[in-house]
Amino acid sequence: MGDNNFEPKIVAFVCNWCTYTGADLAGTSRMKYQSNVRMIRLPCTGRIDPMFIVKAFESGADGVLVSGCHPGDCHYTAGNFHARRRWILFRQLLKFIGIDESRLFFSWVSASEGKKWVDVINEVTDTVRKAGPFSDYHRINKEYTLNG
Amino acid sequence: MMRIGVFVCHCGENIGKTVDCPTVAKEVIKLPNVVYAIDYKYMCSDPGQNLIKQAIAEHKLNAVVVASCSPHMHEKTFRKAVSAAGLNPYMCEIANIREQCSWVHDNVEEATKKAIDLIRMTVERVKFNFPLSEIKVPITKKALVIGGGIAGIQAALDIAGAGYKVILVEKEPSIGGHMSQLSETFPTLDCSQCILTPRMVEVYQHPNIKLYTYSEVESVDGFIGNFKVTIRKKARYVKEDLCTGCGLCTQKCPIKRAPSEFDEGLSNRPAIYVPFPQAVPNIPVIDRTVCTYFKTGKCQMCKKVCGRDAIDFEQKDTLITEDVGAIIVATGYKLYKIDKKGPDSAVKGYGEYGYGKYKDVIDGLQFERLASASGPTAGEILRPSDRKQPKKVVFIQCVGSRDPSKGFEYCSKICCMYTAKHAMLYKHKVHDGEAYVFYMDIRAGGKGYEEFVRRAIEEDHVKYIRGRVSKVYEKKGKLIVKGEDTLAGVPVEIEADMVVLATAIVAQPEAAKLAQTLGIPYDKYGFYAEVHPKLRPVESSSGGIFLAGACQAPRDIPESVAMASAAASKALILFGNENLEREPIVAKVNESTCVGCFYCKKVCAYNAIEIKELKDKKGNLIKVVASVNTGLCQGCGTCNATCPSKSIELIGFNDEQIFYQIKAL
Amino acid sequence: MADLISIVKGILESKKVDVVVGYTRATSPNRTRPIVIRNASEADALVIDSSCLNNLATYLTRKENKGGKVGIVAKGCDVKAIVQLIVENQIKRENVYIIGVKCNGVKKGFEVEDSKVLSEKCLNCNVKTPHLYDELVEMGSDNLSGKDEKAELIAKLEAMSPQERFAFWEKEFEKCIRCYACRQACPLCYCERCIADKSMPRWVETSATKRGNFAWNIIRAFHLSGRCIGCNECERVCPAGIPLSLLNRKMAMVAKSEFGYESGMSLDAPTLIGTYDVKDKEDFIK
Amino acid sequence: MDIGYYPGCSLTGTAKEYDQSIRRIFSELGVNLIEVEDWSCCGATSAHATNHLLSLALPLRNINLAKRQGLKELFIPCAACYNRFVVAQYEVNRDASVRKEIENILEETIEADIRIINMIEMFEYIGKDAITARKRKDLKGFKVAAYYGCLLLRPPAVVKFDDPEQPSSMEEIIRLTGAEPIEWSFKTECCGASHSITNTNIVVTLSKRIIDDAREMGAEAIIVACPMCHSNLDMRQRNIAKVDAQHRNMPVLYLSELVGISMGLDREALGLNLHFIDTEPVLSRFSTAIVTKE
Repeated sequence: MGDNNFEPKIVAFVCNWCTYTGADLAGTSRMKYQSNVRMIRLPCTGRIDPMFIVKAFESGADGVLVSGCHPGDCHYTAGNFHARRRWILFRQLLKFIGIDESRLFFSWVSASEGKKWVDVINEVTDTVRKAGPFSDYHRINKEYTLNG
Repeated sequence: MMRIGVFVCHCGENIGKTVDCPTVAKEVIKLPNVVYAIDYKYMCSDPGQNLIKQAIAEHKLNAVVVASCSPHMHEKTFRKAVSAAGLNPYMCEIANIREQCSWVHDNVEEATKKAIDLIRMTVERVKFNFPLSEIKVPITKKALVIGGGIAGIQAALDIAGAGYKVILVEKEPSIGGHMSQLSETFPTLDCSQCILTPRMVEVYQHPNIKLYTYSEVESVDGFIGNFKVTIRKKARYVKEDLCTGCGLCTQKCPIKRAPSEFDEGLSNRPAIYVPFPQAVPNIPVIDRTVCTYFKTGKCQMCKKVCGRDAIDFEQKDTLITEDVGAIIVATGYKLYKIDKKGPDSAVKGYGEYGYGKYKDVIDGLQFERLASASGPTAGEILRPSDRKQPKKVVFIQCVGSRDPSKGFEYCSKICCMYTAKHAMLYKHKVHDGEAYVFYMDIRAGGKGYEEFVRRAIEEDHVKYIRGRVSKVYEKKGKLIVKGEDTLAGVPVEIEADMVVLATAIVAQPEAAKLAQTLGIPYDKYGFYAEVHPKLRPVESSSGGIFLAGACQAPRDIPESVAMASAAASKALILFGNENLEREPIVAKVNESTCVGCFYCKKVCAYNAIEIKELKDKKGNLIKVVASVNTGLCQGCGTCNATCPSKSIELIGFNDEQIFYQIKAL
Repeated sequence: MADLISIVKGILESKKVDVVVGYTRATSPNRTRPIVIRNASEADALVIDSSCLNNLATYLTRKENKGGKVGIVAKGCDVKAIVQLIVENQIKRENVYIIGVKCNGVKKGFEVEDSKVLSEKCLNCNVKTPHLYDELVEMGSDNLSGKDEKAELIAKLEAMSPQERFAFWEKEFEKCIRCYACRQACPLCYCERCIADKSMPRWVETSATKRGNFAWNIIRAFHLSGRCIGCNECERVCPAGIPLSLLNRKMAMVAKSEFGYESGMSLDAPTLIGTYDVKDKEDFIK
Repeated sequence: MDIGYYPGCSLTGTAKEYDQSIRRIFSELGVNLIEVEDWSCCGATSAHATNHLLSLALPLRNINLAKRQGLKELFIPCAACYNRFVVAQYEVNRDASVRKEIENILEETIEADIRIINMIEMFEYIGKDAITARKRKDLKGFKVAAYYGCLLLRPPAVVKFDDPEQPSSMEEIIRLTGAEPIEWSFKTECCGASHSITNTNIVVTLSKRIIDDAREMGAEAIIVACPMCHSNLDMRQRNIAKVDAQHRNMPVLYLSELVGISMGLDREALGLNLHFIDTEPVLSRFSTAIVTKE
């Protein structure tokens, strides 16, 4: 898709206890990954509101990653279970509206999975880069409607 | 009007090498409301912190962003510094430009751009921070210790000795754990039971320790300082208050041939039994899976002979709740059982050693029982198949350990030492016997450990062969051990009379389930995870839950005891405070917009959402709304994300903070 | 089976309820409109036939009704809304007197001319006899029939590329004038302050920009996921003609296929959001 | 029941009796074996040691042929062929780049989702009841050693068949015939097949150990499900006798032959006359009876 110099803008919403710590571990271990992702730290995946994802696209994101503790490992017992159920629904809704798997990603990355975090980031970045700028959303971010 | 200062740390070369910090400072000062920005070599150093303090005073800053290492590293440090300068500590936020920027990127331009982005996002966020103060929660000064092995015993005695109450829960009928099964201990060869049983008795008699044996932790609610624990006390079918431990019932029980757990199946026990003579408490338990009465409804021999009428076939499991402030997990380990792996077992290897197929192939704990004076052979080394003295014994190390293809990747740590001990004990008891040890490496790090192994080799003439065994099979009454001597580079075959496998130390089969009950992380093998491998080795990442012994990783006795005392001291540090200060990251309800659908209550794992009735002055009900019990709320924010009208928000991570952080993307 | 009017008179006279919400003939003979009956003497105005389209459950959460006991004329689909409202603590079972209607389907839209087209919401109805009621009345049959065009459209949309789907919705959402009639008509949009009206922060842009319209329609559909009972009132009242039921139906299909869940069916069943199963499907999570 | 059949080269030569007995018993059991048309070498002999891609391309070519014939299962009695086929399937399903390379070689897309069935699985697949129902002779008292060799069980992660160190599935089939499998230690020991031609001495040593242990543990015959095992154990006994004067002959039977005998089938029809080691001494007590289906 078009622009060869395209560098995607990606936001990651992550939980403090597993994925954020896992990402710290990747750093402590001096692993390298692509620099496109901007992290937003939340206490728990349970805190990640679907509105965050919509807002990220409104703010020009080309892709969004949501990541937390593996099932059973939630620091708050069950936050990720509630989050997972929410995502199952929300993801299908967005897909139906035309925001598909090349824009929205989910992962479980534990505090010890620095390497997995690196792999996830690179995979997500590559996928979004390949999908190109999210021009559909970028366009609606700018345009007024006939009524607006 | 928000006046924000941004402090960009070079962290020496750590950030400075990849992120152009002076440029970052020059760029971020252009951001709205940023009135001061500076870069400095080490922001966490005293001069660095002073820089922040001075800037707060000079530039009348009312919010601070420190761009440095992970908030998990120095958020506390910088918030303290900000606080010392008179600002509310929660007006300080960290932009992580080290672990998640400079360390993971090579390109200076990209890393610098990312650092500026991260700071901009944090600046936007901090504009919506507001002063917060810590929440004080009272502490229940009582500890729960899970597991009555040597680690649990030590932890319980330490805490009880400091004057606090302890609840000790053990799932077996007696405390003592694996240590009570051991014959002698390395490297001193002192008798395991001789040093352990006095401790067990001390636990039993200690006024501060309440002991629940044959019991398991069913559920845990609450949080550090205020746990509510439910314990399932399994039916023993013996009334503990009436039983005197005379042992008549166990003698008269007609069932004699149930395999003894304590002797690792090398001897039999009755259906009503005390696991071993020194058991604490010395109260029997009925194994209903073999008891004739439970199977056929007839017998009741034990009941007939009991002079105290202590047998109660109708006894049911009971649930007991206890309030505690700290929990010490000391649930220990199991040995990898080659013959008893389930279909979903991650590990399938080592069928070629014939364990479970040949009676004279045994594991380390079985050898301990053979060598133990209280064991089935009264300490004589007699092999299980024909009770003859084996003249040639082969010990195989690393059965399952250090083997990513067929077993576990990790080292089980204690096997080198106990195998040396086994070989030594064997040689001490069978003077004309030959002992062979197949090993990969000898790992004898520890006080007196290397000397101990040398003694086995040099004084007791145990033959160490460096190499792996490929197969054990039976031929003409001998166990043929086929292996390789990698130092000599030749295949070896030994005709042995008995083979002892140093099978891997594995986590308890129920370890993951208990971890989920407690809400503590564990690794892929089921061992519990410590917060920091070096600096916080006995703390789990859940506040108030500490780890001791082999539930965390393979551990020997001195290490388990040291961990137990360390965990106990962590609990005691907690008990040294009247109140616990908690981060004020809790949910808050907007009562004017809440419609009381209580989806927040449904998703709350801590029962922190309560139902509140709003009434007018005359006492008429206006409406029913949600209300947060800040003592229970742990600040996960799941309620916030669930609430359709956003009438409940998580302080510290509220909608505005995140909204503007995203918007600044 | 008792007669509707005598039931209403009875419960008003015996003070079982304070008011009754029902249907009455509108100016056009082929239409009905909601009516609130306070006195037994007014009950003669009530009618029940296949033009009783509205889901009256939406009136149960009106402020002026709170605390009082309300009688309501409710078709099976409307009862689903009532059940959902009870489950979500918005009304109490003992405060609502359900006059259930054995329904053979209602007409599609309000036509001036007499129509025989069955409403889409009735095509797959599984509650022709309501699953919860205090009294039951019968509606009679008009032999209506209809075609499930929306199901076809959903399948068509699913077969499209994401870009085509996006374009489809962009065109539809563009029509939105943000009048919030959909919200007003929805029996389950009972929030006192909708997220769309929250200003700190403003998650949903208020003016009818494309961005704001997307955000509003996404969040509306999400907040109804696992809750919408499929009365299609939102779509019926939309002055711009946006096919909102497509989104609601798609999400109901997801709830059914992923969790075997159907909203509004039981007073005891756990809600979809707010509970979880450790075995919830996670094949999309890396 | 229709099932795809890939005999492989051994079954047309040295292991003719294996093919013969298989065709005979399965026709008796009502199974229609549909031979893969235009099948070619699977690469078991040398390809897998010399050219990795060729060793995958060969079985995959045959799988594609079978798929084209509309076959959903493919029964491969030769353990070596079986091993190559499952390894090839495993490799292309694991690694998309390998799949691509092979597709380039074959100039066609690979559909590797056919189910590969070995000899023992084949009996399990048609059902133990079917075998019992056809039993005419109870081989009670016939003590045999089930020998698996290496290729049926290894590598365990790929073949995913039985316990690689303590297998027991062949014994279960043997028990259906009434014969009594003995417990022994060399079920999975190497017979030296790869060195059969190049270094026969090794084969003699290794095969001797296997035969000796079977005899010591009371076996009258060894049962195999692999042409390689059979040729080594059966053919090399003459060489063993040269180095060991005490050696006594040990008949080696294919599992299919054993089942055929229990069905009362003609021994020549089963190919028992083609063995190096006479089977009559152990089988004569189960008197011949010819049952013809036609």
